[in-house]
Amino acid sequence: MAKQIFYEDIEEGAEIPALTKHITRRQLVMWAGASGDYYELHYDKDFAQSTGVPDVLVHGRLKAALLGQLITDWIGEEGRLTKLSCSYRGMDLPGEDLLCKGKVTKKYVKDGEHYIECEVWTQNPKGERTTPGTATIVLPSRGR
Amino acid sequence: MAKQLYWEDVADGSELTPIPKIATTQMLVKWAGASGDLNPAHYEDTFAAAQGLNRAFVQGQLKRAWLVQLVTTWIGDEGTLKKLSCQFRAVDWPRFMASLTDPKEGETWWCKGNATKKYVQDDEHLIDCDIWVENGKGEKTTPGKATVALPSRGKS
Amino acid sequence: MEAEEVKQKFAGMVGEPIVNVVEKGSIKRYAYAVEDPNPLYYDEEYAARSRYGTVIAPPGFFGWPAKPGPMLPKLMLDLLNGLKEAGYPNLLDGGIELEFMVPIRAGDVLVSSPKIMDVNERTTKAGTKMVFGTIETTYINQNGDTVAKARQNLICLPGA
Amino acid sequence: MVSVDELRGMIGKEAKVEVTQIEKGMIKKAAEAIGDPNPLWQDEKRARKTKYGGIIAPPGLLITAMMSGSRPEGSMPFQRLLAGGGEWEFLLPIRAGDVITSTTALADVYEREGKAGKMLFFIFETIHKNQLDEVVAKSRSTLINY
Repeated sequence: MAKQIFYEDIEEGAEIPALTKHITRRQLVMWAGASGDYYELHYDKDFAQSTGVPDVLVHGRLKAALLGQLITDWIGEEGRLTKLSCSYRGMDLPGEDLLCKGKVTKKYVKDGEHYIECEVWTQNPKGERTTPGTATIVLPSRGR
Repeated sequence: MAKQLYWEDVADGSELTPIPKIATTQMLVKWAGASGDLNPAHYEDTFAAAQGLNRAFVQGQLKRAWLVQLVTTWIGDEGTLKKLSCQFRAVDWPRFMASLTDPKEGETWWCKGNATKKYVQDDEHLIDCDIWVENGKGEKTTPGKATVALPSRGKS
Repeated sequence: MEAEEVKQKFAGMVGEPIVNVVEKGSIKRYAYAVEDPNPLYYDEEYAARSRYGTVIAPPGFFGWPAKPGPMLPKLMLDLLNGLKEAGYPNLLDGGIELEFMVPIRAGDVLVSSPKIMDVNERTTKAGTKMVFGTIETTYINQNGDTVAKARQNLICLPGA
Repeated sequence: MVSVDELRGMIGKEAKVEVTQIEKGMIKKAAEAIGDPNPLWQDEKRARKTKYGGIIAPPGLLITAMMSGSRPEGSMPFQRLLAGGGEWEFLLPIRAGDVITSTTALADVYEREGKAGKMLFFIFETIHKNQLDEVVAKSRSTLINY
């Protein structure tokens, strides 16, 4: 586990350490098994192509979960992810590197809690943001 | 559940109630994803083709589980499956996803069986059966045997 | 390594025992994947009224996932590698035989121990050499009862 | 075809209640499917030393296990369906042994003109409560019907 970060360490505009994922077909099958989402679009190439896409697609919710990991890896055990939202804009294919990234947009104290807001996204090898979203986290403060 | 089957109801040669199965790519992925047996030969066509097996094929263990269902459904809650064996003689491929609802002809598999022997041993009322999975062409791709214990009307 | 040496080395060898907790969720996933609607596997109230008194696993479930490694138990991999070296790289599934002694209930803790029972080189009438092997896995529950045994038969053929 | 007004009449009506028993195997499967090695989700010994006192579920479990976003019977007029996005609010940690009741209702429906013609946006909202009746999470998901 990385060392604990504190509210005071974070500046607006700071980048979240990127997380690189190489999504395989095997991982899509594992996700299907864990999530119970057995839509054929995500493992049956013939079916996927019949719907007009080039190959099977990475599940939108898997990408949301990867953004969850991006945050929990960064905030450490004392940090808390309170909100994550994202929209599934672009399709991602297995076999490609998927980059999970984020940036701090705002920091504030509310009801005694130290909040950080970030924009987060997944990025395909062409540099396009396929799953843009936002995350809200609570970090420990050195002041306490 | 269906009504309970008793030892006395079964004769040599009695048929086990057949069960139809339609193997789809979805069924294979459910098995792979849920079991954690992630051999790509069962969901990646190119991988299976490289092994000379044309395209992703049905897991042998899944067919074995179908046979277990055939037997346990037939014997009901009060029956006990004692022993089951099967051999994977031929490969089965899931049906093509031509449509989401209807199987093409010959794309339904049947799990079937026959009672071959009735006997009482150590106070248990036993039945031996031949069981098998049959493809749409009527070929037995997965033959096997099972031994079950059934309740007897003689004792209650 | 010759086939006889493989036999000397592997016959009787015991693999690492694997512990599995039988969870309701994995019983459900198993039955769902088989498309077996038997309420003994899904319906807690129904199962409570049955002679088992609780949700049970379908026979053949054992401690799903049955395969601890990415593909095969390590003992089997070691044996297959040995046979490959001995000139028998092509594996055929010789079938499986299961014996059920005690029902598996949700919440059971199963310890499975694989053992290589036998490795034998034989020559067919047509003059082809083959190796037959059997791995037997015994499943024992938290009460010390042997709940099931699974015998997996392997047939290994020489390379082209 | 159902009109948007008719669909709007379904807003707030409870569509589906789902009960999920959280088990260690489920948490492990979710973490493995994400490829997330964080010891908080898998390493009981290590997790015991944290403020949580034991393993908890990764945020991704809520994204997998509780498939919030069920569709009301016969209400989707078009054939194609697309997941548009999701939003998850994490209020309390989820642990093995918890029994989570997820109640999903339609929160909004609206129509938009897209490249492919008319598109209907369905927003579903789910409240996840644990066995102590505490709200552990809320989620929203967008489904696009076109």
